[in-house]
Amino acid sequence: MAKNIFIGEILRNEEIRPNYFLMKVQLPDSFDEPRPGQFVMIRIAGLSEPFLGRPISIYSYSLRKSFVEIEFLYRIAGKGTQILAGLIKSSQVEVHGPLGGSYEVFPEKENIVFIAGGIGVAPLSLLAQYLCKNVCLVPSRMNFYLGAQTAKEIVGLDKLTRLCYNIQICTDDGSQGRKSLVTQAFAEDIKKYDPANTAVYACGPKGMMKALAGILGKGKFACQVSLEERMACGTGACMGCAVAVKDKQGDVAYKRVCSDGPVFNLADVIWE
Amino acid sequence: MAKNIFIGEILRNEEIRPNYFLMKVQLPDSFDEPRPGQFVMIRIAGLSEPFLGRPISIYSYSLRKSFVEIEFLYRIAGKGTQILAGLIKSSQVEVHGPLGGSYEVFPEKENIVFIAGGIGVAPLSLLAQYLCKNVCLVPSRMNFYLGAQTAKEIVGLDKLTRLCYNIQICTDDGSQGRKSLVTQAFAEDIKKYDPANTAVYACGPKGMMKALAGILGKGKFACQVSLEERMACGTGACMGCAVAVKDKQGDVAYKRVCSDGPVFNLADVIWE
Amino acid sequence: MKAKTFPQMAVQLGKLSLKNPVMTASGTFGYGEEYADYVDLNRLGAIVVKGLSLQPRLGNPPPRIMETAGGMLNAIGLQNIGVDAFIEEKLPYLRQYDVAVIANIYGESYAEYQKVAKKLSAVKGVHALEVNVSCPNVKKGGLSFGTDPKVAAMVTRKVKEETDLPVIIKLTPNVTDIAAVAAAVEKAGADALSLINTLTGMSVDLKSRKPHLKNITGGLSGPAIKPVALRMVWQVVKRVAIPVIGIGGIVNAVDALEFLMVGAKAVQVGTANFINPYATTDILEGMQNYLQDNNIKDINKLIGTFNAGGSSCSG
Amino acid sequence: MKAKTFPQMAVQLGKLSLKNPVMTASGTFGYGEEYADYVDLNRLGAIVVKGLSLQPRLGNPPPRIMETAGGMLNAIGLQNIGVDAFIEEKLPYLRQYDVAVIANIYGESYAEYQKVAKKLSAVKGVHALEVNVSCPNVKKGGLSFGTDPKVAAMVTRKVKEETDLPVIIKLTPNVTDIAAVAAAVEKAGADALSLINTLTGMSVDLKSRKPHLKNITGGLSGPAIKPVALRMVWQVVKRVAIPVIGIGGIVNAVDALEFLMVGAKAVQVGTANFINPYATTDILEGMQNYLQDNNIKDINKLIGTFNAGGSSCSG
Ligand SMILES: Cc1cc2nc3c(=O)[nH]c(=O)nc-3n(C[C@H](O)[C@H](O)[C@H](O)COP(=O)(O)OP(=O)(O)OC[C@H]3O[C@@H](n4cnc5c(N)ncnc54)[C@H](O)[C@@H]3O)c2cc1C
Ligand SMILES: Cc1cc2nc3c(=O)[nH]c(=O)nc-3n(C[C@H](O)[C@H](O)[C@H](O)COP(=O)(O)OP(=O)(O)OC[C@H]3O[C@@H](n4cnc5c(N)ncnc54)[C@H](O)[C@@H]3O)c2cc1C
Ligand SMILES: Cc1cc2nc3c(=O)[nH]c(=O)nc-3n(C[C@H](O)[C@H](O)[C@H](O)COP(=O)(O)O)c2cc1C
Ligand SMILES: Cc1cc2nc3c(=O)[nH]c(=O)nc-3n(C[C@H](O)[C@H](O)[C@H](O)COP(=O)(O)O)c2cc1C
Ligand code: FES
Ligand code: FES
Repeated sequence: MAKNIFIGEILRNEEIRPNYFLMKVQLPDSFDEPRPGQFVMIRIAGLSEPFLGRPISIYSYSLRKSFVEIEFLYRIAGKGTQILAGLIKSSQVEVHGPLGGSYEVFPEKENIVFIAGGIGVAPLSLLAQYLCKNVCLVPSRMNFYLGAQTAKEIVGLDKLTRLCYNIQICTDDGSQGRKSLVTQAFAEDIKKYDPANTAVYACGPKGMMKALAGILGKGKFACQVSLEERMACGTGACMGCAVAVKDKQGDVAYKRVCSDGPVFNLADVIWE
Repeated sequence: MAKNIFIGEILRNEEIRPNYFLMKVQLPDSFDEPRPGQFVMIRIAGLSEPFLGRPISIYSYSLRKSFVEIEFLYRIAGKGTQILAGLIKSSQVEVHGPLGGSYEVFPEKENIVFIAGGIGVAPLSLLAQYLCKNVCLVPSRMNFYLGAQTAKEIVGLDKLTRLCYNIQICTDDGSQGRKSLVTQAFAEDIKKYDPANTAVYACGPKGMMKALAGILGKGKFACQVSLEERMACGTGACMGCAVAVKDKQGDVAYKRVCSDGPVFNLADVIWE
Repeated sequence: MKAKTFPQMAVQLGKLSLKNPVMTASGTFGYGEEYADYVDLNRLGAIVVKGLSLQPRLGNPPPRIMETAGGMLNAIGLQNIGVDAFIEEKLPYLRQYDVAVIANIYGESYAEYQKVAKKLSAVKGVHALEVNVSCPNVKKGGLSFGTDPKVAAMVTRKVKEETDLPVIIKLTPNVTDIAAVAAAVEKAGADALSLINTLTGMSVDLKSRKPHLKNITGGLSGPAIKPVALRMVWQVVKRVAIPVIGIGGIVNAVDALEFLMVGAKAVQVGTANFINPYATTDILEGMQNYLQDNNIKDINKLIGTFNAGGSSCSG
Repeated sequence: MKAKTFPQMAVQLGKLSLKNPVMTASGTFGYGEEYADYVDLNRLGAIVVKGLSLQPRLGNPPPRIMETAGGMLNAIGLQNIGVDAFIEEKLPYLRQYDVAVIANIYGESYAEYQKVAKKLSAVKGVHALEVNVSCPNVKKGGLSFGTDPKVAAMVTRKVKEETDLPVIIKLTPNVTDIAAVAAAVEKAGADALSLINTLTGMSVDLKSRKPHLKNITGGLSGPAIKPVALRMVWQVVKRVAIPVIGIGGIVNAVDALEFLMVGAKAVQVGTANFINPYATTDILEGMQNYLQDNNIKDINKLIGTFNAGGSSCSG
């Protein structure tokens, strides 16, 4: 029997930018080392509100002597995240995970491109961390495009600067980095990358990923994206977290973000 | 407009006996001085569970320099009180009150008799405190009969010993005080009291009060009792907290514990 | 708050003009005076009083209420002082206020409904009748009137015969097809509809093996029933042309605005009063703030703006 | 725990023998394997699999779920792999376990129900059929089969013609008189009943003015509906002689025992699995502990012991 539901203790839960929070949770060391892209369902221990857990990506993982520390980077989107944000140090949370599949890594590829919009930086940051740890000489091959509406929504940079040499920051209003959409910045660089020798990873709002799909064209670049959808079970049982993707025959099929994903090939995703 | 809903801060919430708790809450000094017998509806600030407030008697009241401290003595009876018991110091509670009517006092009467079963000591204790403060020479005239199943359920004694000279403790198993029902102990003393010159106050389980009604007979003693019933509004609007009493014509009427009570004349109460 | 930007809150329910769409739900606000210490009654859109019957009613034996997940059960059994005592003892108090008073009425026969309606129509200070055809707590009548479209239509017709006041029929959710009942009642002449009344539920005590309510079953209200209420309001609004009043689990301004968006012309606040006696005016203020923040100058501009077409895929 | 005091948990639902009364609710436990990492499937009374249709079903476009007070709405649209793929791909897995497998079936016509029933009756490893006549999410069929006693009875008869397996009819709560539907279905030959399916509800987003579910309405489940479920089980148990399976908002052992006390012979655990994947076995253990603590040697001694007579006045 899997035992992947844990009571964790909040070590830190800080508003690092208006409406953006960094939460650090201590868990027993039986919490499995997450693969990049995986997430947890988080609830407040003993509380019936929010009723369902909320899916949150694992942003970092550290194995300490006799316990594990994981971090979450999250944005207040509604009631559930609002309640999370109100938790103080030492509060207890119920953490179910790690759940879902992970990004496929290609250690042999020359270029690794990350494209993150807003809070989408969270799972990509764990991926970058993983690559640095497991693939040698990778920092110089990693190119991180990080976008947000304004400087206020640029989060996760402190960790990234320790991982990647090449970080491009874009804001819609130019308040930090370039004044451009993050997809635009990448599009301008696209010729620098050989499709056959480049792995692209993206996570962000639907609009961003849709735009990216247009830019990448018909499958020349292999691009993996993390998708989000409301979840109930997180384990593949309820069919609640469906997204439309092309199946092998090219027909529409509804796949489960929680167990078929959250990582999908961008080329397979059907946008509304 | 009345402003009698307050956010209070828990100063103390301790298990003084197995399943019995003493909670001290700090409130703004605009919280009215309660009359003995009054209660509050208490909820956990910002939480939707328990959904409804729970009625709890005011056990003590102290006006400090710029705030008020009140105490509650309560017993874990179910979900709501269980959740209350789990609150730690500094947690916030929503306190609606003081609510309800109060005991009528008769400063001129020679004997004041209190009969409390278990947690029923709470409102009677506030009454004793009130009488000590407002009626001179009263401690010697107060006779407190305090009963419970075992010594473990005898609560509130520390405060009482500072108020009354004459305290009789009874337990069903004799583990503290006399081995007898508290109503029995009173019945044995009854001849000491002149009905015309005695005020009897009682609060406790239904069985105790029913027995007392039998002992006191047909109205020779004036006896006021605090009743309990589940509540929703606490303000007289929902008709949820009904108890059957005799109306002036002697017919059955359903009165509201929250606003017609919680104090009733024992002689009027209709027991099932 | 500048007067200039203060949003227009008045709504019109047929002949009935309300200052704003926030009403109290019958049975949860007493006869008004129970909340007068908390709420300036003049600020309410309307006060719907506790259900009135021809004779005073004793109500059900206790226990009468029980908390449930996100809601509560009640089996008050329509305890009330009767229509005559209401007119004599309670109405004069309410007349002091500049607020629409809606009398919720209840009968165990067509004749009883008619008599209560007639009495209330003969006095000053009652602005509309709300006909409870749905109370699930009383064995006779109650449930049956509201669950059969034909019977519900007949009650409507009978009450309309006795009164010139606007007649609001309050529908029960304990039916297979609420829109069918709504349509029948509209055809019978109802001026407006209010929904939903409580869902019939039950709660039991494992230890004693007994029901928590002496009446065994009771009416479920509160946030737990909001999704059902919203669905029914939407179904009814699509079906009828008369104004609809939304009720069920409304505890804050967003809840209230959701009902209006879906097509209700006004809302009633029930169980929320118990957990927050200021609920009605808190909701009113919240609605005003929302309109201001979103630059909506008239509440009517929001009513019925729901776009069922389907949401764009979230997140 | 001494073997001697270990309570007897087996229950008999007509021809269907169950190790214990704890089953999974259809649609909330996948095809079993999704929870095999969490729960020893051998310990369950029965596994009811996700609703199966003749053809694979794509399901509804997202968003499909939304949280509500004390519950959730879903409009999955019965996405499933179809009865043939179930038999080929999922059933062999389930056959490895010593657990009763109940196939929940769904059709858009009598003929479809019959075909699905026939296919499942021809293979090994299916122990009973649960007929969903109540899914509110699919426009065609779904709701109407279960809301009309005559139609529900006809489905029952049609399915019975095609199978020797015990046939459980799963009732919808979205009706005026569930006991009437239950009685009709019993007369038509149903071996057992299960109830309740979800209450139809709706949730909307004020900001976008759109529904939270693409399908607009969805089925409400979870603790919020428990009082309604308990009431309906009680009403049905009083009316029929065949065994009843209680469903709705069960999240812990006390909830489950309450349904049994009221008269259900078994229970199904649904939404609770989502918030606690160990819910089924946690509930089973909790029930066993309760029986031991209260010195009840056989779970059947608790079933139907509810004393509706009225509670003694509390506190
Ligand atoms: C695999 C996965 C990983 C995620 N990782 C992160 C993360 O690391 N940090 C972070 O801040 N957020 C993350 N999210 C999104 C996060 O789950 C939602 O923001 C959260 O569930 C919203 O809950 P709420 O109660 O605050 O908002 P609600 O009140 O439930 O909704 C507010 C708004 O958010 C939308 N929404 C609700 N749930 C989701 C969801 N699961 N996905 C997308 N949109 C949703 C609603 O449609 C609504 O518009 C992730 C989602 C998934 C599926
Ligand atoms: C005016 C008043 C003053 C009170 N003062 C105190 C006090 O000072 N200290 C204290 O410990 N308790 C007091 N009570 C009782 C207290 O309100 C209940 O014990 C509490 O509401 C139970 O809530 P629960 O959720 O824990 O239990 P529940 O799960 O709701 O119920 C557990 C058991 O208690 C019974 N019960 C529930 N509510 C009440 C109620 N309001 N009155 C009586 N029985 C009830 C139920 O029927 C059930 O048998 C008072 C009650 C009233 C009406
Ligand atoms: C304690 C109580 C008493 C009620 N009494 C009545 C009544 O007398 N007449 C009536 O039509 N509805 C009555 N109702 C139903 C409410 O008016 C309302 O329709 C229902 O509670 C749903 O709204 P809510 O969820 O906001 O409470 C009562 C509800 C409660 C909780
Ligand atoms: C996500 C989800 C999917 C469901 N799918 C089905 C189904 O396919 N067939 C069916 O008969 N009931 C289905 N149901 C209803 C449940 O089996 C159950 O009757 C209902 O959820 C009430 O129980 P609960 O409150 O314990 O969840 C589904 C419920 C949920 C929440
Ligand atoms: S959340 Fe249940 S299948 Fe994905
Ligand atoms: S609790 Fe509402 S009338 Fe007493």
